Amino acid sequence: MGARSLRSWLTLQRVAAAVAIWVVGSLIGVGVFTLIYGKAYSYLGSDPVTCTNCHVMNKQYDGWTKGSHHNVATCNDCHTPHDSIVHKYWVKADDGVRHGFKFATNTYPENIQIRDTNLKIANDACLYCHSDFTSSIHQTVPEGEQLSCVHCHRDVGHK
Amino acid sequence: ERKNEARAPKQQVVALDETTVDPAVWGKNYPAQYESYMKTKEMVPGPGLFDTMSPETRTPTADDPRTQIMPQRNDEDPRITHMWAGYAFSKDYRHPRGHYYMLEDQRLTKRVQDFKQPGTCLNCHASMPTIYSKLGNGDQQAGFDKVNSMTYAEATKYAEHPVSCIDCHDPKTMKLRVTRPAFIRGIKALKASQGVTNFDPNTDATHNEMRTFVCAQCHVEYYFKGEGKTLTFPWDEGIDIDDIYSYYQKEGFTDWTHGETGAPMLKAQHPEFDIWSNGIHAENGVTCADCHMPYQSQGAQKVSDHNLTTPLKTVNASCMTCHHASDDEMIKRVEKIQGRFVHSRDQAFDALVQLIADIKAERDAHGDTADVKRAWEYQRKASFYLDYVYSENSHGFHAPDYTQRILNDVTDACRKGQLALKGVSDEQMQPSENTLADDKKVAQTRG
Amino acid sequence: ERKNEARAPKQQVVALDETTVDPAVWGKNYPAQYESYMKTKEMVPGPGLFDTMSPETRTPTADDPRTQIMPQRNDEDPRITHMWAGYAFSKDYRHPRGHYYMLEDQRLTKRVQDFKQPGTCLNCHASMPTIYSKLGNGDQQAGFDKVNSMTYAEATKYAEHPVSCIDCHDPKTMKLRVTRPAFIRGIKALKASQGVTNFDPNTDATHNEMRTFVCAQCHVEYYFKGEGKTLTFPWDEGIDIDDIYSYYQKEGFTDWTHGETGAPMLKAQHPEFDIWSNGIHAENGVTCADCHMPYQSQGAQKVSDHNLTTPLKTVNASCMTCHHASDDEMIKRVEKIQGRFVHSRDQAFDALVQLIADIKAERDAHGDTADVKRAWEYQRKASFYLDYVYSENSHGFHAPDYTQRILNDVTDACRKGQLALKGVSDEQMQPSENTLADDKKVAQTRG
Ligand code: HEC
Ligand code: HEC
Ligand code: HEC
Ligand code: HEC
Ligand code: HEC
Ligand code: HEC
Ligand code: HEC
Ligand code: HEC
Ligand code: HEC
Ligand code: HEC
Ligand code: HEC
Ligand code: HEC
Ligand code: HEC
Ligand code: HEC
Ligand SMILES: [Ca+2]
Ligand SMILES: [Ca+2]
Repeated sequence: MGARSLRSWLTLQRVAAAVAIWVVGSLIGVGVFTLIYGKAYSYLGSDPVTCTNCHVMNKQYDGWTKGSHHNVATCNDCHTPHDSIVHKYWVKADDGVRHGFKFATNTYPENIQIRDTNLKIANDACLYCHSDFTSSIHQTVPEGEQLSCVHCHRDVGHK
Repeated sequence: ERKNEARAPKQQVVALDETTVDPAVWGKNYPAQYESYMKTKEMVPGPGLFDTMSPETRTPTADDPRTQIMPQRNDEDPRITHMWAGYAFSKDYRHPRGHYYMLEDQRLTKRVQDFKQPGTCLNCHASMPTIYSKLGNGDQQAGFDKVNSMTYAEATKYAEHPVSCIDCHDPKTMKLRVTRPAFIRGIKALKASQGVTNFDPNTDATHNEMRTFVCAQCHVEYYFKGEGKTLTFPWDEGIDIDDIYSYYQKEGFTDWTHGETGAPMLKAQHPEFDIWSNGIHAENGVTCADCHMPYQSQGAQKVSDHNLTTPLKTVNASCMTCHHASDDEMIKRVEKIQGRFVHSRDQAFDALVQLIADIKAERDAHGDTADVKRAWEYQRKASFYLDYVYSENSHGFHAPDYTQRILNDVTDACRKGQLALKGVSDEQMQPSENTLADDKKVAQTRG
Repeated sequence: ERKNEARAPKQQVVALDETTVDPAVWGKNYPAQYESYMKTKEMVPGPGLFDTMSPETRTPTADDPRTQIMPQRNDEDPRITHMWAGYAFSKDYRHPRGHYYMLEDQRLTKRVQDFKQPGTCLNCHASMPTIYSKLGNGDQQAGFDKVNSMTYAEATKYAEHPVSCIDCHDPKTMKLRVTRPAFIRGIKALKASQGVTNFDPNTDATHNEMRTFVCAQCHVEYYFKGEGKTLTFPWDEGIDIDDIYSYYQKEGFTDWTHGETGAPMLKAQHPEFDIWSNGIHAENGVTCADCHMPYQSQGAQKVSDHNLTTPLKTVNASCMTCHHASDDEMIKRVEKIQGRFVHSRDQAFDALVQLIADIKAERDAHGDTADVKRAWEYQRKASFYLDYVYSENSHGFHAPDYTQRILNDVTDACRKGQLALKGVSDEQMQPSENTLADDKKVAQTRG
């Protein structure tokens, strides 16, 4: 967050909320609070409806139901790693606690933007399903780099 | 639970009707909107490099109780005093402070204090529906004509509030509506020029169009037509600047006679809607409200931010619904467009000031010669075109390449005017055959 | 694991190495790409209003076997003969026909037939890696220097193919690569001006950058530096046109002396990369290949369309993964931008032609006076700036408002030149204090 956006982020309301949470958190533990109040445990499931336990996910959920992948991929197919079960649950826990905390404290932006690490996970997911179709176009890509599917297909998951 | 709040119907605390002009009353039913509406009082600067919000403190006087005021643009940029020489604007012209101040700022500007203005001014600076009703005995159009024919001093006595809820919302249904006869006539003429006849925005516009039209009641170029001083938007031939200029030429309209050169002049004012109409966002149906009234979540509710100001204070909410970039990156993009605009604008502006100086010198030496009169035509056009993009408040952002194209017309006209004074004939400065042939193609790409 | 399969090599029918220059051989391994590559032969017009693909049939002659050829731009627009008077371009200049013809068109243009050209020309009109190898004994840089120092007649004997697979792909890995020493030096200098030192595109560029860089080897403004006629890209100070002009001024470089006015001139050529770099697509990482080489499904595979031409023939694949509009609507948007460009370009071009006529008249009457010399400076700058956007082939699309801003500089400079000839002093045409102050802000928005 740049200095500019920080200025607009720091409204009185948010500062007050953050302080309040800090007080509550130090009493009963931010983790537990987040997990319960913020329903961060939802991250552990795989039913898309559990994601909408937080209304902030409604927009993406609505998009997904209209999107081309509605019948072929659920949230976790795109937003959690396919490489190992440990990595998968690590990401779920990381996202769950992070987002749960932000949800509970109302400190997320109006338009949520995917983080680079999670974008990479989504891109890996594209390749997990489509690598046959895209193997040809991938041969010109240097080792260690990936074609960004989302550069062109930003909408597949959500429109 | 919070999730469900989203769809909960509004509970009505007070009943609203066509006489409820006080926004505080509406605020009882819609506290979130009212709260943000009242924030236009705050005068918070935005983060952009070309931001204009820089209020100065002043000691209140008997006839001007303001403690804060925006700096004089005539001091900021003395070129203005030449561009508008002999006109009220050259005496007092400031950046806007915010909707909260629209009535106060109008009443206290030297343009009103030191000059006689018609009631027409009021149309865009106050909540009008109840005034129209009162003066027209229930007939809005009659009330509008009445306001226009009064003096400002008279008319403003009826005004109680700046633009208020009732100006944009139907008190029964909360639906968006337009309340200004000038806009209703103007948009009908514009649509007719595009082949859509008998357009009435309050019944025929899409909801999305209304999200722009409510602003387009005021954020437009206008003039006072005829003896009735009727507020009029010059859109009958279309909304490209060439259409507008052609309209004024046919109308034979003149705002004032230039103080330094004697040329018959046109003044352009805040054509935000007009320029937006020629931009890529309009083409994509992106409305004023999308950027200037972004949704803000209040708990599980989405509320339109009624704090009308630069969207650069709310880039995430205003832009990231459609764009994907960091806040800083997005602001940089706006600044880059604005930087290019400022560069070309300054180049054109310097040319205009030099043209004015040349005409003045020529007149002083030889009077209103034929060449001086030819130069007037160049000045009239150049000044209107420059003013049009200068008085538009986005620094070129609302339609970057369209704005730049207008500036090319300005630079060319100014310099041609100077050459005319040196005796170069119009024939020697005519467009070439190629240009005339290309013009036909270009015309196909417009509108 | 599946992710890695992505890079599984295609089955190789023939072995490719650094000596395989014939694209037909590569085509055995990559038939789909080869097939589309060969389509640049077809000369199909695009749907745009300003499309330039209109080949004429001609009767082949002994020294020019072409049966189809593009129309002469000097006939289309005689203003060119004035802009480039005294230079080879005023004798023969056509719209491009397609990659398939690049070598043939170069060999047969009057610019080569009637004028002595250096081998340098060849760098962008033929498949070069094997030629550099041969002439440099395996050292590409040495081969490049050698080509530049030869005559064109000599150098072209080595050329067998227009740009071929080997120019953009590593034959072992198929990875994208750049093979032109001029680009490698140029981009290193450009990145250095942006604070990135020792940049080597073949090792340091992202894959996405390479999707532009392969084109930027040729679609750029260039000049022949020094005695060695070294092909050089003028990017040391940056890639805004002001940086480029400043570079040439410091370099004291001149392409030719103007035939009608005697001014020391600069020629600009096809700065597609240069202008794209200043546009919103570049800012969003949208590459040349994204639009000009869209993916096409071929059975169970995706392939990049190697038929390089206007993307308006493939709007759906080229634009609609990112934009949402009908094909017609998308084409209209492009035309609208191009229409505005053509309008301002013509206005500026007429001004330039009038300036040239004025200088000529003044010289004929009074010789190379001090005022004529001042006018030269305006002509030199105006002509280069106009040429820069005129010779760019997208009609302003690659960066609409940037291109327009350049045209404002042109119009201003032309008209100032004319005024200079009327005895107006430079002081009288100086930028104002406000402009100078704003310039500092504007500078912050660049780069
Ligand atoms: C605890 C409430 C909650 C639940 C349940 C929830 N989310 Fe979120 N999510 C959020 C919040 C709040 C953010 C915004 C975080 C930010 O902007 O930093 C967010 C952001 C995201 C992001 C983008 C931000 C990033 O870190 O990359 C993704 C992707 C995402 N959620 C996916 C999911 C998926 C998939 C599920 C279901 C498995 C889910 N969410 C369930 C609250 C939730
Ligand atoms: C087919 C793949 C796919 C599926 C299925 C999918 N997503 Fe996404 N999601 C993406 C991609 C790709 C992005 C990044 C979009 C971007 O950058 O604009 C994304 C972004 C997000 C974001 C961040 C918002 C943003 O625009 O950056 C959230 C939150 C999110 N997804 C939640 C969900 C939820 C909840 C579900 C299930 C209801 C879901 N996703 C299903 C691919 C998918
Ligand atoms: C769980 C598997 C899976 C994942 C993950 C997945 N896809 Fe798909 N995708 C499919 C299937 C199945 C189809 C159905 C069409 C077919 O292949 O015939 C499809 C269709 C598509 C299509 C064609 C339909 C359209 O929307 O135009 C595109 C493009 C596409 N996927 C891109 C992506 C991208 C990009 C991602 C990652 C952000 C992704 N997919 C992730 C399985 C997946
Ligand atoms: C530069 C833009 C671009 C990038 C990057 C890109 N694609 Fe595509 N993709 C396209 C276009 C264009 C098409 C449509 C091709 C056609 O059929 O004409 C397409 C088609 C597809 C389809 C088939 C759609 C159908 O018709 O069923 C799938 C699946 C797909 N892409 C997946 C991917 C995946 C996975 C990646 C990342 C490895 C990717 N794409 C990267 C542009 C892109
Ligand atoms: C009734 C007339 C009227 C209407 C309707 C109207 N405005 Fe205004 N607007 C004004 C006036 C007058 C000012 C200047 C007030 C002042 O500074 O004294 C202004 C100022 C502004 C400013 C400048 C504030 C600043 O921070 O610099 C913005 C932005 C703005 N309006 C946007 C809008 C938008 C968006 C809409 C529609 C949703 C709208 N306006 C509707 C009359 C109107
Ligand atoms: C068609 C609508 C409209 C009419 C009519 C109108 N205004 Fe405004 N006025 C605006 C808008 C919109 C703004 C805010 C944008 C700006 O400042 O450029 C504004 C801003 C102002 C301001 C604050 C900024 C400044 O210029 O110093 C003053 C004072 C003002 N108007 C006075 C007047 C006077 C006096 C008249 C009548 C001669 C008048 N207005 C007529 C719409 C209008
Ligand atoms: C200058 C015009 C304007 C004024 C004045 C105005 N509004 Fe609005 N209002 C809008 C627009 C535009 C929307 C967005 C409507 C839409 O898209 O449906 C809106 C939306 C609303 C909504 C619907 C919920 C939401 O937030 O989107 C409510 C309720 C509302 N306004 C209340 C008020 C109240 C109360 C006032 C006075 C304090 C007021 N408005 C003044 C233009 C205005
Ligand atoms: C795509 C977003 C977008 C749309 C749509 C849009 N604007 Fe703007 N507007 C901006 C930006 C960005 C600025 C520049 C703000 C700055 O420089 O800080 C701006 C500036 C303005 C200003 C000057 C604000 C100031 O700080 O003084 C006014 C007034 C305005 N717009 C009114 C309108 C009106 C009326 C409409 C509809 C006809 C409209 N805008 C449509 C984004 C938008
Ligand atoms: C509702 C959608 C939407 C919103 C909100 C929006 N834009 Fe855009 N913007 C677009 C579309 C659509 C385009 C045209 C290109 C395209 O099709 O993606 C565009 C183009 C642009 C461009 C490139 C065109 C140009 O004029 O140079 C810029 C810069 C830009 N937007 C900035 C902004 C900023 C800043 C904001 C917020 C103040 C904003 N936009 C809000 C949809 C939107
Ligand atoms: C080795 C130099 C070279 C490279 C590399 C190169 N070009 Fe070209 N390009 C040319 C030349 C030379 C012509 C003109 C050929 C002629 O008409 O004789 C041309 C013509 C074109 C045309 C015009 C064809 C038409 O239909 O009017 C397009 C479009 C084009 N190139 C795009 C590209 C793109 C995109 C890339 C990169 C993927 C690229 N070029 C790479 C040299 C090159
Ligand atoms: C830096 C790369 C580069 C160099 C060096 C270069 N060209 Fe080109 N040439 C191009 C590109 C790219 C095009 C296609 C774009 C265009 O036509 O503007 C082109 C087009 C042409 C064309 C076809 C269109 C026309 O102009 O009639 C001819 C002929 C031509 N060049 C001749 C030459 C000659 C002769 C030289 C040396 C004096 C030369 N080129 C040097 C890149 C180059
Ligand atoms: C966002 C899409 C886009 C990108 C990125 C882009 N172009 Fe273009 N290009 C176009 C369009 C659209 C035209 C205009 C075509 C027309 O008028 O028919 C064009 C025109 C051209 C032409 C002239 C073609 C002709 O018909 O003669 C050339 C050459 C060219 N581009 C090269 C490039 C190069 C090199 C790059 C990268 C540096 C690039 N383009 C990047 C869309 C793009
Ligand atoms: C002017 C540069 C240029 C030339 C010449 C060229 N290519 Fe390509 N080629 C590209 C670009 C750019 C890509 C897209 C690569 C990427 O994004 O990884 C590509 C991609 C490919 C791919 C990967 C699959 C695909 O379609 O994306 C193959 C295979 C390929 N080219 C073969 C060839 C062959 C065979 C030839 C000669 C007949 C050739 N190329 C000539 C620029 C070129
Ligand atoms: C890989 C993505 C991508 C592709 C492909 C693409 N664009 Fe864009 N385009 C963008 C982005 C990003 C913007 C900037 C606005 C925004 O953020 O949406 C933009 C902006 C624009 C604009 C408005 C800006 C301006 O310069 O006026 C136009 C018009 C446009 N694109 C046309 C095209 C056309 C025509 C094509 C195909 C020939 C094309 N684009 C291909 C991503 C793309
Ligand atoms: Ca006016
Ligand atoms: Ca050059």
